[in-house]
Amino acid sequence: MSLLIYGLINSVILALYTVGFSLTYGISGIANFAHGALYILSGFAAWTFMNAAGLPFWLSGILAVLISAIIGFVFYWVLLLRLRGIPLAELIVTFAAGVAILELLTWKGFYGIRYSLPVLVRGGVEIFGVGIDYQRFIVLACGVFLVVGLWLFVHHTRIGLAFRAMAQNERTALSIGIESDWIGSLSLAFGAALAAVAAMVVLPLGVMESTIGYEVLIYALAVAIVGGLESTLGMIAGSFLIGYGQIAAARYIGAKWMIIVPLAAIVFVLAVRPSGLFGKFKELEERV
Amino acid sequence: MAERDFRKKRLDRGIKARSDTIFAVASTKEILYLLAPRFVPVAILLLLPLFLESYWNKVLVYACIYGLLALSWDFLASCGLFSLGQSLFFGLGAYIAGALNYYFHLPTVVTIPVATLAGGVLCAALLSPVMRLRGVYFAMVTLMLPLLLMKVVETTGVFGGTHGLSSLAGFPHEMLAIYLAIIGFLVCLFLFRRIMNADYGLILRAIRDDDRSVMSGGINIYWRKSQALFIAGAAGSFAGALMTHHYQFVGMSTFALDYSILPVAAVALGGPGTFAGAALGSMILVPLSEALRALGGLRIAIYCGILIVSIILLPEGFFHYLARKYHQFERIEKIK
Amino acid sequence: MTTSSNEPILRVERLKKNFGGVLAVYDVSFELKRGEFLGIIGPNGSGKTTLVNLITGFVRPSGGRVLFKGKNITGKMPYKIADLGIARTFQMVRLFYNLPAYKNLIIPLCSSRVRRMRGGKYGEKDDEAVDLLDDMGFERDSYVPYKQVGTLPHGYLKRLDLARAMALRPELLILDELFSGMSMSEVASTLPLIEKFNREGLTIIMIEHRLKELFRVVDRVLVLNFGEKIAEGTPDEVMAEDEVKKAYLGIDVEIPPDPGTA
Amino acid sequence: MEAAEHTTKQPNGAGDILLSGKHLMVFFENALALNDLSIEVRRGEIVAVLGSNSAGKTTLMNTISGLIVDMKKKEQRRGGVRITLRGELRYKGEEILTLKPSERVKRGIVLSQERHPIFRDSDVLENLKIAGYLKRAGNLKERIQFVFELFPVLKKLRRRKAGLLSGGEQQMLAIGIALVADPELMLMDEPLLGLSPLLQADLARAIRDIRQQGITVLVTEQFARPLLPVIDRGYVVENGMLVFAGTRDELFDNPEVRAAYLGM
Amino acid sequence: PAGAAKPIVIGVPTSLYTPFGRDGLKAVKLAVEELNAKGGVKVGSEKRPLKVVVADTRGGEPSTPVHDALMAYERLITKEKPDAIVIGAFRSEVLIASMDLVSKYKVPQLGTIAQSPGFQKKFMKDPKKYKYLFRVTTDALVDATYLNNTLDILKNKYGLKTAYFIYQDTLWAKAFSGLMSKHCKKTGWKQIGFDGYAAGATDFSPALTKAKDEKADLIGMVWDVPLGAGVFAKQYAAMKVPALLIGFIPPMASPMAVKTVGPGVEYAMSIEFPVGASLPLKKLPKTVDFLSKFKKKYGSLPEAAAVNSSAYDAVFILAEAIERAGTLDPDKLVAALEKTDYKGVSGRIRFNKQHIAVFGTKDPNETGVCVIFQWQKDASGKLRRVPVYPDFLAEGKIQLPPWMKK
Ligand SMILES: Nc1ncnc2c1ncn2[C@@H]1O[C@H](COP(=O)(O)OP(=O)(O)OP(=O)(O)O)[C@@H](O)[C@H]1O
Ligand SMILES: Nc1ncnc2c1ncn2[C@@H]1O[C@H](COP(=O)(O)OP(=O)(O)OP(=O)(O)O)[C@@H](O)[C@H]1O
Ligand SMILES: [Mg+2]
Ligand SMILES: [Mg+2]
Repeated sequence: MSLLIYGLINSVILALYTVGFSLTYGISGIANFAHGALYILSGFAAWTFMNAAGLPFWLSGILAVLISAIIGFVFYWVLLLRLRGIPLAELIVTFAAGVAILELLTWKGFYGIRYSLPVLVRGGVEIFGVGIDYQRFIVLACGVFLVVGLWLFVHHTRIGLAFRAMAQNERTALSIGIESDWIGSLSLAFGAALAAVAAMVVLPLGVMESTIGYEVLIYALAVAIVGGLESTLGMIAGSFLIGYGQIAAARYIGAKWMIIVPLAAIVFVLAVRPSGLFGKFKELEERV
Repeated sequence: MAERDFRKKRLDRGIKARSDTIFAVASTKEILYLLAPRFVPVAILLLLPLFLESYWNKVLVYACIYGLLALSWDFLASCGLFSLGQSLFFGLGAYIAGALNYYFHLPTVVTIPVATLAGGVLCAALLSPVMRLRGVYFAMVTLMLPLLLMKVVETTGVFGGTHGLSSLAGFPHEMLAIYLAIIGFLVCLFLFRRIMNADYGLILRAIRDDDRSVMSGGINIYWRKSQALFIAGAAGSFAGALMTHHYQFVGMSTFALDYSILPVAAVALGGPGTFAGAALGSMILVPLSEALRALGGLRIAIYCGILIVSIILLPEGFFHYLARKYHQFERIEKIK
Repeated sequence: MTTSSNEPILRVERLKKNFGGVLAVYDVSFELKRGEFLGIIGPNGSGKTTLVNLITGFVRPSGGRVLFKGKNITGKMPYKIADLGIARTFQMVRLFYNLPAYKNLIIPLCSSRVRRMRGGKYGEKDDEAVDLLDDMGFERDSYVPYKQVGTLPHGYLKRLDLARAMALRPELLILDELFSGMSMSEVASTLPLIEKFNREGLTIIMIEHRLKELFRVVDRVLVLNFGEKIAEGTPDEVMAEDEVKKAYLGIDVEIPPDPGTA
Repeated sequence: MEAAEHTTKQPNGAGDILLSGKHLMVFFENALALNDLSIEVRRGEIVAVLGSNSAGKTTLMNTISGLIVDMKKKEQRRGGVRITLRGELRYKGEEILTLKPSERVKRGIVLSQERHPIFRDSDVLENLKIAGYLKRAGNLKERIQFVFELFPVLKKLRRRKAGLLSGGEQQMLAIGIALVADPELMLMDEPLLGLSPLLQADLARAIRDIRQQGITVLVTEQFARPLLPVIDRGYVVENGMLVFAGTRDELFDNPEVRAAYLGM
Repeated sequence: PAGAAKPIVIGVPTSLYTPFGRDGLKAVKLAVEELNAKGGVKVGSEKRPLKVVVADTRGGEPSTPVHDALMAYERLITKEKPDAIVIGAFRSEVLIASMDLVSKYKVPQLGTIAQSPGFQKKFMKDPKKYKYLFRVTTDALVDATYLNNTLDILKNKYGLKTAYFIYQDTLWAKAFSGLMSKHCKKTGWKQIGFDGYAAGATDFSPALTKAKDEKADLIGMVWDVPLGAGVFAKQYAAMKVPALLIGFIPPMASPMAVKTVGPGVEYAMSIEFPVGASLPLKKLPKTVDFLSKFKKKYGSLPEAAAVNSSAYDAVFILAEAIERAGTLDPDKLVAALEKTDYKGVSGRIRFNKQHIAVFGTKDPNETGVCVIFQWQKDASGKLRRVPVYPDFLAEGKIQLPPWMKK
């Protein structure tokens, strides 16, 4: 039973890590390798607001999300504008920006054991004999909300459709009046904001340090790829596969295999289904 | 209104136009024009170790090692395999050399060539199941594979686990290591350029552009890709083996992200597709990183900053920019 | 049709392909004799391209067989099939845009098929490529063979694609809408070329929406509709069938002028 | 040159000048793609631009729709091919040569690009919905309905991923997308490419229907016979230069044009 | 004037990313300041000031390239020409790989962080070559002895029976907790598991559920990277596992634990190795002295409950040896270092044949010592760390949580 429940929670956490990354990628085709850095940056931003400015957590959280979104937005106009369409340069620049952020954080001393965000509600309950804290429920709710919200947003709102258009064919999107740079920068802002939201609910589960940034990036990549890069359904499937895989591996093989599972899953899934579980890329690409 | 009647025009330098058809090379000036950009850097590189102090020579080795990885990246990229896992090649070579030396006490003259070849084969074998992948997907798998191997080493404790293998055989003389690195680097550079300009490379490049179309030309693209993986893998493995013996140590951190990302950064900085760009990029990046070491804590952040700024300013890459300036000039022209 | 003395070069037997629920090709069978010139027509989305993809291995059939020179080639990889001697062009041209035109031909010239046909040796590939282009109407002394493909006009690309297919020295050539996007004069100059190939013994399948030109050259026409073969025969026979008319008609339909403008 | 100045007699029913380009010049680096080209479209007309390969038709369409401005910007950012634009382009009297594409779409200029670039990963219906980006809900449904009436095949395929459609089906969709975007001036770049004869005729009829809805149409083709019955005027472009301009009948009567672009 | 004398350069190549490295550096600077205030160190007849130069070997994760750390090391040695090195590498593999480097350049090194037993092994292979290397801090063997003794007390006096061990999957931590696990097996504990987790693990529910389901009385845990440890600490508190926590978990051992982990730390027990790293002990005035100086200079106690006092001591040991040797010549300095007998914050420090400081459990006047403490509520209800073992340092008794009393 606890396997089921904690597997679910783990999966949702992974989905939360990924949501922002895959949104940005799906829209503007930019693999934002600074995703993990933004995640942890917003955590530290919230910490700073709380501890230096004495704001309550919820307010700090909102501010952190805003800041993250703004950074994402600025990223686009400052870093990526000139590089659109050169994936190599985009990748290196976002990655370098991410590393720079993480290094700056480390340099500022945001590394160690003193940083952590408070949980919203302390305590927990027991369900089916499994103890769960309330924070994990919040994570669960938030994850479901975001994923469903994202899907609805992308498929059923004007901006969402414009996002999808941009992702697929920029030139055609332009010719029906969609502004590529505007949408592109929005996509980064949204992705960054989602990273921050994830940080606000997931980080209170543990302590914070700058290296989490890399961790989150790797997980986000893993999930996105296993699922297929451009599909929400794939993202869910990917996070469940890896999420449950990890917990099950920890339980039945040995805990140290936990980290190997997602990596092995990627390699395996891609070898068998080259565009991820739900990706249609390959099929489209091979249509001659 | 006046300025609207003018536009900038790019033109090839006369000397380029003349020396493009190599048969027409006549004057020493033209020969110089053609050869200088190739020979001057090579000569500098070969003479440099004689003038540098030991620490900077180490840096030079480091630069050549990253250069090799960058070249191997560029080679793969030329046939459409965008890898984010040069550290896979690097680490495999490093471990093969290290293990051969540690467990069987083989000397460096054996371990390095064996590691180079076996590393290449192993890379091709490991990546062959995912060769069908394209673009990001291939990149991601290659990004994950070294991490996976690193975790495997960590978890199972093979090859010394987290501690790695140390006290391996070193080079009898510092200079040997340095020249081995430089020559390996130069050989790769010119060999890769040669390969890519031959018909063999043409097919690889065509695979990048459109593999369906290559298939319809009756070419077995998977076999070609495996060969490319072998070549690139061998170059990377050579770098790894060299590093292992240079530092007399091999550990799981040879699979670290740094060895994957830095070469790509070097290529992005220098400009992809020409190998010269990759080489130039690593010759800029690595010394830069070392020069910044004096800055202490902020080093990596500043380094990233410089990288970002230079890529934004010259998205096409240093090399392409220089080459254009070398071969072309601009002038204002009036529109009739 | 089937004569034991004249073994067909290509035999398609009850070929089927469905993509999920979509029946793209359904139960299509036909035979092709060596040296024959077959046209395939059909409305948009009737499965013509899919049929070509099935034969050339780019798509795996869900049922049926393809026999080439009596050998079963169903589901083989495209490069294997190409190696056996089936060359094709693409509806949306797929060339190498960063290469000079003649370099595009080097790729098939590097294949093992060409080496075999030359008796185990490769020739001077560059020269051979330029020669081939010369035959194709891109003159050796003009700039065209040496220009980057990306900067060439679209009609040229179509012809270049044809040249590339021919470089493989195929026994069966499949042309998928070669003429779409070509100007009148280009069509006029390409058509005799194709006829010449056919006269020289090349078997050709040609998919085309430009019927007038198509009917001038083909021996036989196959009509597809909704993935099914609805007719087969000489152009005149086929065009006489009601079903074909209904599905495909509109050859030279003249629209009455707009009353507003006339 | 003369042809450029030459104003043809107006077919009845044509209104004021909607679009006028004067002395348009486009350089790709040092290559001249449009050379001093002047063109004029009146409200309610169907105008064809005929030209063989690389005559500059697409460049002209991109210039009018503004895509070239975007291309220029992108190339500039990464130091690639330098694009230079010169001349005058007026739409309803307003100078638009340097306007962003999205601004032009807002003003009613919509382009259906050549060789059907559609949104491959979305299904057909979503493609059409996306096209309604600038249209607030309202008559989006109606417009999609109109497209479905025009191309009944699309209605059947509305749940299929656009990237999987056949060449001709994609072409229909590309035109459909432009139609949903509610153009006032619709630019069609080689719309007949890859369509079956039946559909070519249908499309020609459709273009007339479109005009009936008050949309002005500028269409390019290499092979214009299927369109001939519906066009009012035509321009012939070669090597980026205007070589002939005239009404439908004038085009039809010119032996060279007949041979080169009408296949007769 | 002392200012004119050429300073003695102390190199500090370490992982500034880890709290251990950062706090250690602070401790070194504190010691240097103290010595310089007294005019410096006497070399022969001349008093010379000390100077600290730092090289960052970056992260503590096994995935940070060793080569890069070695480059930093080598740059420090060749460019700054330090007369001695203190603190040294954080990661065992870097320490081991750097041993060749250090002996090549003949720089005496007093390592205070990395505790790998690989050090001794490699040292013994060629004691002549590696003689420049010393270690001033404890190692896993000593640490485990402290914990094992505490386990005995818990079993015999408090009746705990079932144990479960979790460790961070690195050699050091595995060896450490392995010693505890072995001890338990020998002394009749029921052991329900011995599980390794990757350093960056983000979910411990499998372990905690297991502990809960199989009714473990005690969870033994060894972990040195803050990340996973923090998640564990919080999850342990949240899941209300009725088992006593003991081991080495930085976020729970840190003075800041109440803030980071929350009230869940109550009853958690941890080792501090050696004494004086962050917990002032009434019975060892030197620790109080060191930590109050530290707090005065830096505003708060060290974050990490380990090895800081060693770094502080190392500087004094070095200074003393220099004065005894009367020269900075490495070989003579090494000879003097070998004869070290210094009473510092962490106890009495002498080196054994393997150049490792001797630690014990008996008497701080004989060897270096460690301490085990528990988070307990004081009279005012504030959570404090109370030393509970060994007896000569204890200020209170071990308390069992109320939910565990049967
Ligand atoms: N990979 C695929 N997945 C799903 N449907 C497909 C796929 N490939 C083709 N189809 C469908 O199969 C049908 C036949 O397509 P095909 O491309 O063969 O048509 P065609 O006859 O070549 O048409 P056109 O003349 O327009 O090129 C179309 O309706 C198309 O949408
Ligand atoms: N992006 C570009 N870079 C360089 N040259 C270009 C570019 N686009 C077009 N050209 C050049 O501009 C000229 C006109 O091309 P354009 O595409 O407008 O012709 P077209 O009439 O549409 O031809 P097609 O029938 O092939 O569609 C050609 O000579 C072409 O080489
Ligand atoms: Mg087709
Ligand atoms: Mg065109």
